[in-house]
Amino acid sequence: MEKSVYLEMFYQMVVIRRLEDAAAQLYQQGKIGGFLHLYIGQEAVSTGLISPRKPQDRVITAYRDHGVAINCGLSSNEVMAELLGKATGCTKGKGGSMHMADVKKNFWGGHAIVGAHLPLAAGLALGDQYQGSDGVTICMFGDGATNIGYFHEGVNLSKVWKLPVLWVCENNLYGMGTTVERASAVSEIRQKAEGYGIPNERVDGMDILAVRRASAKALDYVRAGSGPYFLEIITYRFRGHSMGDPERYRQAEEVKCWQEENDPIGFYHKHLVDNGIASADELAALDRKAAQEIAEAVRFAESSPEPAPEALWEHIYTE
Amino acid sequence: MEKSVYLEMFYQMVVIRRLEDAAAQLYQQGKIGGFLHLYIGQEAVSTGLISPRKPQDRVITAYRDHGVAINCGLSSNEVMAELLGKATGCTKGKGGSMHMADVKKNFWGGHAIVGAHLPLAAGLALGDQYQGSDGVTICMFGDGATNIGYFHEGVNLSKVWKLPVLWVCENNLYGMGTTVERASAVSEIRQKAEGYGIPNERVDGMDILAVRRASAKALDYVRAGSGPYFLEIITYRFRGHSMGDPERYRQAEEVKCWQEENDPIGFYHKHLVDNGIASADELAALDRKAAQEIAEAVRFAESSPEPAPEALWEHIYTE
Amino acid sequence: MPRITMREAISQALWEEMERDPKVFILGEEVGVWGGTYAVTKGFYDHFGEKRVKDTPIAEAAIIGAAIGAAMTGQRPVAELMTINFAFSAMDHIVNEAAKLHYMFAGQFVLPMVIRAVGGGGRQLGATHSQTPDAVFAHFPGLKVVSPGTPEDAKGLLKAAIRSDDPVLFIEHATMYQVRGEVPDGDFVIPIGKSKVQRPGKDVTIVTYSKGLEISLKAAEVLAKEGIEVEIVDLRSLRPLDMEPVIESFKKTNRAVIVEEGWKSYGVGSEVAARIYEQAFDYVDAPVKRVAQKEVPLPYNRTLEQLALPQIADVIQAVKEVL
Amino acid sequence: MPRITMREAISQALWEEMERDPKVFILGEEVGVWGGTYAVTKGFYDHFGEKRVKDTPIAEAAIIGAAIGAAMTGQRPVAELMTINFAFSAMDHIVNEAAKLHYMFAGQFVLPMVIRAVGGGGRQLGATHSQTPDAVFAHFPGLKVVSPGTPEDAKGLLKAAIRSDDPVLFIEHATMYQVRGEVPDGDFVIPIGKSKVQRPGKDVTIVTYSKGLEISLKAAEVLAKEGIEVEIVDLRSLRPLDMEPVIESFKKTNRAVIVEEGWKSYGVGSEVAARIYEQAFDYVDAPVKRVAQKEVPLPYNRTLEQLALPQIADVIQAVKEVL
Ligand SMILES: Cc1ncc(C[n+]2csc(CCOP(=O)(O)OP(=O)(O)O)c2C)c(N)n1
Ligand SMILES: Cc1ncc(C[n+]2csc(CCOP(=O)(O)OP(=O)(O)O)c2C)c(N)n1
Ligand SMILES: [Mg+2]
Ligand SMILES: [Mg+2]
Repeated sequence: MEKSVYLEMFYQMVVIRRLEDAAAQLYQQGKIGGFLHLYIGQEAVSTGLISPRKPQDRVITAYRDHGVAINCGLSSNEVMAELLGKATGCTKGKGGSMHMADVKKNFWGGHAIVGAHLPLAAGLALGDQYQGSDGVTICMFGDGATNIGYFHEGVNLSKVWKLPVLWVCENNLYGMGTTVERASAVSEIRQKAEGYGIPNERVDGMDILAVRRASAKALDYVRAGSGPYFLEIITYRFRGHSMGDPERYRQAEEVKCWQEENDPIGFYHKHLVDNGIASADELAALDRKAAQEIAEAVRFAESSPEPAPEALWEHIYTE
Repeated sequence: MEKSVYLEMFYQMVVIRRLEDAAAQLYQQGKIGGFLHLYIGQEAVSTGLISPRKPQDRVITAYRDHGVAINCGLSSNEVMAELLGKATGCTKGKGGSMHMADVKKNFWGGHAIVGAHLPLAAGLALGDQYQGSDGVTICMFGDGATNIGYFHEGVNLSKVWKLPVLWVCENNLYGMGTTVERASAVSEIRQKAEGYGIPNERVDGMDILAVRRASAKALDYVRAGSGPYFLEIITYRFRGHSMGDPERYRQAEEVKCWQEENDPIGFYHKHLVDNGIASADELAALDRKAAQEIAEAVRFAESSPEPAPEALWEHIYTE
Repeated sequence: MPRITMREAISQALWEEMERDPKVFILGEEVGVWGGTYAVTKGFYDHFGEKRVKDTPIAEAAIIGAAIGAAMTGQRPVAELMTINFAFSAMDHIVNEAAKLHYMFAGQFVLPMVIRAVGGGGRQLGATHSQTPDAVFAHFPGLKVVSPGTPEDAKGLLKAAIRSDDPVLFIEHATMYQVRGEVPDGDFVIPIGKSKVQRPGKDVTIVTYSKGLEISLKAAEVLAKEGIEVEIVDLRSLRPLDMEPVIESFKKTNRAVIVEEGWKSYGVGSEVAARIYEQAFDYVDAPVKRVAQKEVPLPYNRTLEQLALPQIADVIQAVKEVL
Repeated sequence: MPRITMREAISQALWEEMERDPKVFILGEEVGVWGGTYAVTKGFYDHFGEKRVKDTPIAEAAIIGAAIGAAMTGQRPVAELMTINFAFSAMDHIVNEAAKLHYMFAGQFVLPMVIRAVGGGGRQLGATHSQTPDAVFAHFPGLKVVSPGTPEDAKGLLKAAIRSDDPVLFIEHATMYQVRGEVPDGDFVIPIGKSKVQRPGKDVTIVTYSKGLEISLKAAEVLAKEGIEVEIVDLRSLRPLDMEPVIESFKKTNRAVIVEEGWKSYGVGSEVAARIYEQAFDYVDAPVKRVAQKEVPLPYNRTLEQLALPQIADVIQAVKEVL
């Protein structure tokens, strides 16, 4: 792999981290409203996953979507502006944190109803299949989402119709305050794929290179017309589910332990330096650049205009 | 097993067969309205399944429920009267063919929305678990029903909460006109249970004794507090999905082949005679008795009163 | 003009649109090999093939969800829900996804899709299979809700729905497939969102749609013999709801009866009545009457079921009461 | 009488009913360990234990389905839907099962269950998470739909709901948990299906409920300073819908404004307006006005969202228009 790819992935991860940190602050200042689901701790998942995709590959995810947006190539300006509900946001202030998208970047949105986007993903893939495209639809969802009926219906359909979908469960061990064990019949989510006869793999989501490898392999498989593939990626959410989570469901030590011993950025940093792929200085420079980018994004977002009142009436229908 | 049990099962099967034949005629005469889903060909499934149940075991099924009603101990009079929408029917003409029930017989109904009764079954079992009863909820559903989200949510919950449910998929190879392969990711439905870590078994549903054995074993397992169990019972529907099915989806020969070579009543008849459990004469006598019972049921139903107009306003609320 | 049935009209619209535009495809339970449980898509599977006539698993959320996704990629899916009662099993996808995605993502996603669903009671199918919950869906902005009452409208409106870039819920009535009417030959489109006077009259305005039109027309004949000339305005679409022809008629008759098959409370009649008062207050000579279904889950027994459903006699009586 | 918040009132009702009747239990997403996403069940898990405070998977159909099944066995489940928007993911179980089983099986099944759901907009949660679709549920006979506007009513009505043998959908408003009001100590029950005059007046009748009550009360204060005395009738329950106090008030004022947070078309106001005209036609001095949400999916941006939601100023203006 080219060095630039290594560095690009590192850069995306630190951009996401800094973006989320800034967002948390803006939320506390009352500048962001609604729910705010941070991606801190999970950066390696979507960064590694999306890194090997081709331009024709679609991405669709749940409400924890800021990082995914960045990985899909949305600018931090338009992501931050969306968080502030500005007209310059990627969905013009209409969608907010949970509903980012950019069709031109083949990012088909964050979706806020748990699991509801899985049937949509099947439909996106159906569109590709119908049109004879070799694009793959990458559909991300949480561990908690695998318990809702939409998961079952979407995944089953994908297998019956041999749809080009890559199903990706981000297993961060909790759906809000509920552990996988308390909500799911099987604690290895991967095992669910067996019930649909879909090939699958469990991956360490704190190791971005492992994620990237698994993703590349899975994308190849699906692109070849072999039908759906299923990845379970183990990760951890370093912050509350959304802002204001009392976090009574887990011990502070557990969180601390992950943060200190299993930080995906720290892990990757060490890997890059230890293997002589990049120097600590280079990486520090990238981090500074990311900090600047996010500072600029905040400035951009804060100084952007509110949507015009008429926007209320736009986009209800196309006509 | 006592001879009386053997004979009782035979008797129930022929009662069901004759009841369904009579119902088909009454439907053609316009005396039964709505949908009418006959159980002909599948008699061994519910007869064998319900035979070993204890009084505290609940039964719940889909709209193909006449046979199940008989097996649960409802009289053919009240079943037939319900088909004719009479006040003497088991649900007083309100429910019709798809909605038979008798709480006193622990029969919790036929349910017409595909799969929707699976979460209800989980709830019935939850009630038993809460109350410390050792009753098992037997929940029957079709192969087609295993593709809807309700299946997933109900089955998953049963495992997470270790509920005393016996899940029973009657795989008659088709959901209306769609083969299992064209609708389900896996053609062995049993495999779906693996996705929930639920012990399971595939059974020949044309062999009533095999069904009975599997049921008894499964009921023991669940009753012991080990959580849910899953049976896939292979069977075949000898008639159309409902009355008026054009049956374009299968060859007449396929149906004929099953009817002639794999009739559950014929199979059982042969077994009873071959093994000296009962004589052909004894069985013929039982069949005659069944014919009389059904003739009487038709008379009863036809001469029963219509519900009073005031019944329209009864049972909307309890108060 | 040929007289064809509602079934033929709907079937023709689908067929012609599929011939015209390769992006159009059909998906749903039993739409293919079986030919549609109401035989609307009979012959389609053989002619258009498996790719364009897709039998689905029994999984309503997946049917609508997949239609949404495919529409987002530029296809024009026509998803069939075997009956509208099963729309509740796809409710989230209809009201939270189909109705909202275009708006929520600031116009980036376009959903040129149709959901066909068969509604209505009167066939002894019992409470879960006999509903007319049209008002429920019409409540949601972002969705268009169409329900024709004549073969001509069925054909022209379904074509419009398929060509619309917005999600359209197209509700057919299970007992009206045999209704016959004149339908122009060949291609024609009737714009969605225009109510229509289906029968001119001067004494009372009947506002109705779908099955209500059928019984209102019959009631009108009886009333005509008694010298009462009702004018019947067919809404045809519940969202957008076009009140103009209703108000115009009402300003002439000053009396209105609203006829719908669904339950009365929070139904179509409530909205239409409220708007008549809002828009023609000074023309009201008598309280607007609503004829609708009795508020009970529909029973199986035929007599009870018919007791609950609105009847021709109910319409006649209501008209006389407002006179 | 102590002044407590809506949250405390609801919490107390649940707690007291659970203490009183061991058949009552709670199930839902995050009701246990987390303590309820709106902190309504905080402390319940520790006190009542896992058996009676059950965290569920994210599976709304299973939550409602399991509640129905448990209720059929004689338990009295209180199922919490984290928000009413997720009720669409359990729609079939709410409207096709809970609302119909008692009727369809001729009274054999009894469903003493409550579905608690949090509704309403105003918190920048976007289109899928901000709905007030109360009228949609109220359309279905067999269901009772309750939505309180004061802490006292919340407590008394929730107790009634839990003790009712019928399925009750109990809708709370997300922005009203901090609203304070006087609530009698100890056990009391307010019967479901009785509207209530929450503020006496003589000039205009405001008919409202839930969040609408809050903004109507504020509007009333402003109007009072200008010498306009509105009478506010709180519906409290949408099904059964008690029009008696509404009509009584209207016969006095001859003018009405209906205030609701949901969309206007096919909403609560439509039904109430239609009934006012039906039941008090001779008393109408001015067209009844409806104040409701603009018919758009609610946007995230705060300014746009507030533009769409009904405001105190809208109520004031509507009152002046009917005068
Ligand atoms: C149908 C539905 N039910 C409930 C919710 C509320 N909710 C939002 S996120 C969430 C937890 C999801 O957990 P998981 O899928 O593991 O994703 P994570 O938040 O861990 O990324 C819940 C219950 C919802 N948005 N949609
Ligand atoms: C949610 C829902 N979708 C569709 C239907 C229509 N429908 C009734 S029975 C049936 C087929 C069910 O097949 P299966 O589960 O295999 O049961 P079988 O009829 O073979 O016994 C369908 C599609 C329904 N009743 N409910
Ligand atoms: Mg999670
Ligand atoms: Mg089947």
